[in-house]
Amino acid sequence: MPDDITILAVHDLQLLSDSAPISAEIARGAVVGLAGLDGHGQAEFIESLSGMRAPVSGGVSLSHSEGTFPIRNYNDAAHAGLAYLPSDRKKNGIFPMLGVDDNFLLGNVEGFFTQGFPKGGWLKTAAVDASLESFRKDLSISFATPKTPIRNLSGGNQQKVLLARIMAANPQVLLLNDPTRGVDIGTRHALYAYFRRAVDELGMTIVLLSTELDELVELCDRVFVFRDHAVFEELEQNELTLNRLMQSMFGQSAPAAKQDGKPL
Amino acid sequence: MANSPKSTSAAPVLGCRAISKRFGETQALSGVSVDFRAGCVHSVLGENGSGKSTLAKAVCGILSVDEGAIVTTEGPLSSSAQAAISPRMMLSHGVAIVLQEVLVVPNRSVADNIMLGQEGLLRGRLPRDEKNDIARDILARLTDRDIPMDALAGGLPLHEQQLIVIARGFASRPRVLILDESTAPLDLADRAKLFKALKSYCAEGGCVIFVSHRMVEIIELSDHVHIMRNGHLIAELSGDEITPEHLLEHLTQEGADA
Amino acid sequence: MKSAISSLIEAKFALALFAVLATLTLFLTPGRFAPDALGTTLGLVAPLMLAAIAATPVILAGREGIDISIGPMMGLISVLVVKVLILDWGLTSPFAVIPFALILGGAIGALNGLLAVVLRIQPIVATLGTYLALAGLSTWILPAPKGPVPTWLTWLSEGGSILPLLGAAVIWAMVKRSPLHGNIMAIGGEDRAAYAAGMQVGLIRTCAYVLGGVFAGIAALSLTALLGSADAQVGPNYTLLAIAAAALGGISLAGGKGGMIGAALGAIDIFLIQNLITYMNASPFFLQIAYGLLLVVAVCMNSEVIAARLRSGKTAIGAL
Amino acid sequence: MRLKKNKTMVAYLMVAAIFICGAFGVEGYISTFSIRAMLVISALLIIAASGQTMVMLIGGIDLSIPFVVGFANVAVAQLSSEGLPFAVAMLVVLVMGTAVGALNGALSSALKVHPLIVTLGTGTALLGTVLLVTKGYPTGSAPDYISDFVSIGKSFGPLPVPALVPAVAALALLLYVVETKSLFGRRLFALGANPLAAPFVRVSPLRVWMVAFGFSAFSASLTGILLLGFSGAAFADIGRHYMFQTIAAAVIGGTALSGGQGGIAGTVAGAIALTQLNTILIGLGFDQSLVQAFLGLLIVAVVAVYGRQPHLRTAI
Repeated sequence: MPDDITILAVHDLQLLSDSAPISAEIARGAVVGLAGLDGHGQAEFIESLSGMRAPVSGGVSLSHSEGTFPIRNYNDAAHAGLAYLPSDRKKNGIFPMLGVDDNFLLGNVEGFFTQGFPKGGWLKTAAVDASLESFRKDLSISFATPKTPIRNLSGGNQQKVLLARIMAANPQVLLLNDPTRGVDIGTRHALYAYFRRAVDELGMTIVLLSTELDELVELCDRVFVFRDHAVFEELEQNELTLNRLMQSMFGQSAPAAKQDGKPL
Repeated sequence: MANSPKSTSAAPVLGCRAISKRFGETQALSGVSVDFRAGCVHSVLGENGSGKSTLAKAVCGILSVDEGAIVTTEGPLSSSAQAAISPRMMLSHGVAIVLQEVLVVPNRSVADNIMLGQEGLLRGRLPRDEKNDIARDILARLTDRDIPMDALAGGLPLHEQQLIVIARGFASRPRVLILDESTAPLDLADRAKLFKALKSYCAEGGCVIFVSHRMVEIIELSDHVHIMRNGHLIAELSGDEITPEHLLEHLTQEGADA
Repeated sequence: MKSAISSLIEAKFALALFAVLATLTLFLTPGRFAPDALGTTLGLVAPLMLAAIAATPVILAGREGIDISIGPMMGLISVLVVKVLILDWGLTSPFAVIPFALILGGAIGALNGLLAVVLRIQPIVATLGTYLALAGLSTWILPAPKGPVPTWLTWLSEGGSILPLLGAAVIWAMVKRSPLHGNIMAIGGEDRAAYAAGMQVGLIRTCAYVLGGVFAGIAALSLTALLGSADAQVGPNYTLLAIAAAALGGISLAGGKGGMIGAALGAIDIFLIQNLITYMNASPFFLQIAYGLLLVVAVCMNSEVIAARLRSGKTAIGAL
Repeated sequence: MRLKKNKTMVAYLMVAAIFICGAFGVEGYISTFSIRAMLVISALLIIAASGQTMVMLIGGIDLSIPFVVGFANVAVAQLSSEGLPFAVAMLVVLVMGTAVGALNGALSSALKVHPLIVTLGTGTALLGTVLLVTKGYPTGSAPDYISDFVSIGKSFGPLPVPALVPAVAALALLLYVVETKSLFGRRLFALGANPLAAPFVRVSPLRVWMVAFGFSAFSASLTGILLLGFSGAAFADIGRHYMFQTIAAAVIGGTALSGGQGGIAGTVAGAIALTQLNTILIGLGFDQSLVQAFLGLLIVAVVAVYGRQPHLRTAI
């Protein structure tokens, strides 16, 4: 369940020069969904959160026990404790001819490579193998050996490796861009359970963009529905149904539903 | 929603006999047999990764199958034909595909993109005006938008590129038109107009294979729905059976088994 | 006509450079453009123009297509024309020599196409292999330069120097009137779309190699005319110059963008620089520097990244 | 299938097979002198080709190598003849070469222009500059320690080869460890395997391209300097054969031009195989030009066996 401490704050973020600014506060331990018809700005929004895209104006900052970090670019985001899973696995995710281990280990440079000037930058093979093995069990990833090229794995297993990659750095906030696209239903439910555990047991916060509406209804505490590159409506858990989401995506808001004004 | 129970008596124009296809460790298709009939919209529904796109690519000649046979109006393709299968060969059997990815040739005009592949190799170049006229006519069936025929396709917004790509599918006057997840970038007006065009194409005897995971669209459009999971064809619904409840039932029921 | 104008606009950098260089040349060495010297001037630049034109179709056809064997191909054709056809067989008539050169060029082009398209060897590796093979073969056949060549052939580098260029222009015009040009540009721009639309992508790409070979055949004749003999060592130098001229002329190595006029203009630019530097009595090494820097500047000016940045005024992706 | 999986192993088997052919087919092939000469020639090629390999691993190509080799050869001779201590001259040349290489990487990566054209342009300009300065008549030669380091007749401790050979072996081993066990190496392969995915694991393409092309020019400069010790007098065109030989060594060793596959281990075998073939063919009395033609066909044949590109249909 979300705390009342804000971990991720969005300040007057504008996705296009003529779109309405977006401000939001995301509480620690929350699962926040992003919905919208394709091309309405939710993809640009999650990319802006990750630092991969520079917004037209406004910004994002992450606050936790170690301080408040403005997110100006992808490196900032990674250092502050954000992890981003891109949507197109084949295009932006896997390194097809490289082994599962190589696809995994760049997710945690600080942990898997020696640090410091004279002897920095060398691979700690044992640490990688141990960590990969524990993720293999945790996520029940199936591959022959860590050296198996990732392109030989099924789509679901590839996605699990990519998830393990971003989890390896033990981030504070997971930004998941359509994480179950091209994944079979069994794996999909395993991933849902894993996301829940990341929140409940590891205390992570999740921002989840999804084109599968059932997924948003099942997982999220709150959903931002995007229209015209701005947040059209925020739906709380108690009003989150397939129908309501669909209506909102097509631009029909339900004013009555907004009356409770429950604080986050 | 007019699902007149279109006959299963119409002649099949394309089919598969127990086709299988494997990629590495993934069995993308296993033993799929299906007939596609003239005058009907056949939808292929399934989760992502269920094998719908592989099926589409197999019947349009992009992929060769490991086992089984593709059947055209002239009977099953011979094994040598199957080994050398290509989109060009399937086009000669009247099968055209609109791919999932919106692929335009960026530095060619809209008309060139719509008429892609309609000219010969060395002979048969269409004069520009004639080409523009034909392309404009095809596009007008799909949309009310006025897209200039001489504009470079790469500079247009994605939904207009998508319309161009769909128009390209119609340009060869195919007997079978496959649409693989081709409606995503379209807005509601374009989508409605496209569906109307698809229905009138079927009324003239064409066959549409509509691959999608959008249930609403499938219910609106289909005469037959083929449901896929993990490379298997698990159910086939026709006419009045095509309701959200039925579809969901098949999708989820089999999901529990898998 | 309209397409010629749009080709010129595509080659904007080469065109601007041409304007500057031509003005300078007119002031400093007006003799180059004097009517009675024009034939000889054209004869000097024609081999490079034709080599650049020969390099173009394969680049246009995309998928990292490039034919680096163009130079040695010119060399081998020249060697075979002089050594075998003219000296050994005594066939000196243009009606024997010209078809021989063109057919030979087309055949070597087809071989490159076979390696790159049918065997699917990366074009740069495949044509690197044929580069070495053709260059080695030429030197083996003709270790030292040999002549003479018939007078009609030497005339092609003097009074008749426009003829090889006209020949290439006629062939290209025929290609443009046929669907082949559109086909090459289409597969160069997006071959996956073309393949799914039933186009014979492999065959069209092979045609581009054959076409490049035919142009290399004309280039070889022009080169033989200029040298007045066959020299196995000269040909290979043309490869890099030809690719440079094409890049200067706005032909993207990504494929599907550019045209013959740009390539020819790029070649003329290189020649004019050469001419000016010679006129200024500067060291030939200065030419080498100017040519290298120009190439880098030209390819950067034609960069899509800069064009996009100029259009939008800012970058979309946050840099690392 | 097996063959495809272990191209490096195939390359070493090829080296062994060629050696056996040579031993039986060419008189004097297994003489100490012949083997020493082949080792030295291979070692020089390995240095130059190691840079080409790194560049090819990220999907690039470096055509400036022959020019940079020539530049380093002439510049180091000229600088030392003008009174600069040779070690300082060497340092200056290596730094200049590396800087030009880094510029190649930066321009190609930042402006997304093909490195083929960029490296060709900068290479030509660099060599032109040094020739302009020396007016085409470079003076100077290498000090004895450089000549001794590379000369075929010298030995290194108990080894009957000059110090160059063990030094190159050590360099290759170091590069192998860097490629497989370092952060930079992993980033190199990731970027080559999928440049669009690399930024998402915080690989900066610009930086990697600058380092790889910088290293390529560094190794070419080093080759140029060592060649001065080998040949005695400076010569701008000395690197001419390295344009294609570096690519050929990497390709025969199993490094794909498309990036992400291969590495220095294969290139070492490729370079030795090339050198052996050259020696055998010349030993059999073939003309140098025919040897060149044969090597061209060999490259095509090797790549046709295990380096073919996937069919277009797999990209859809």
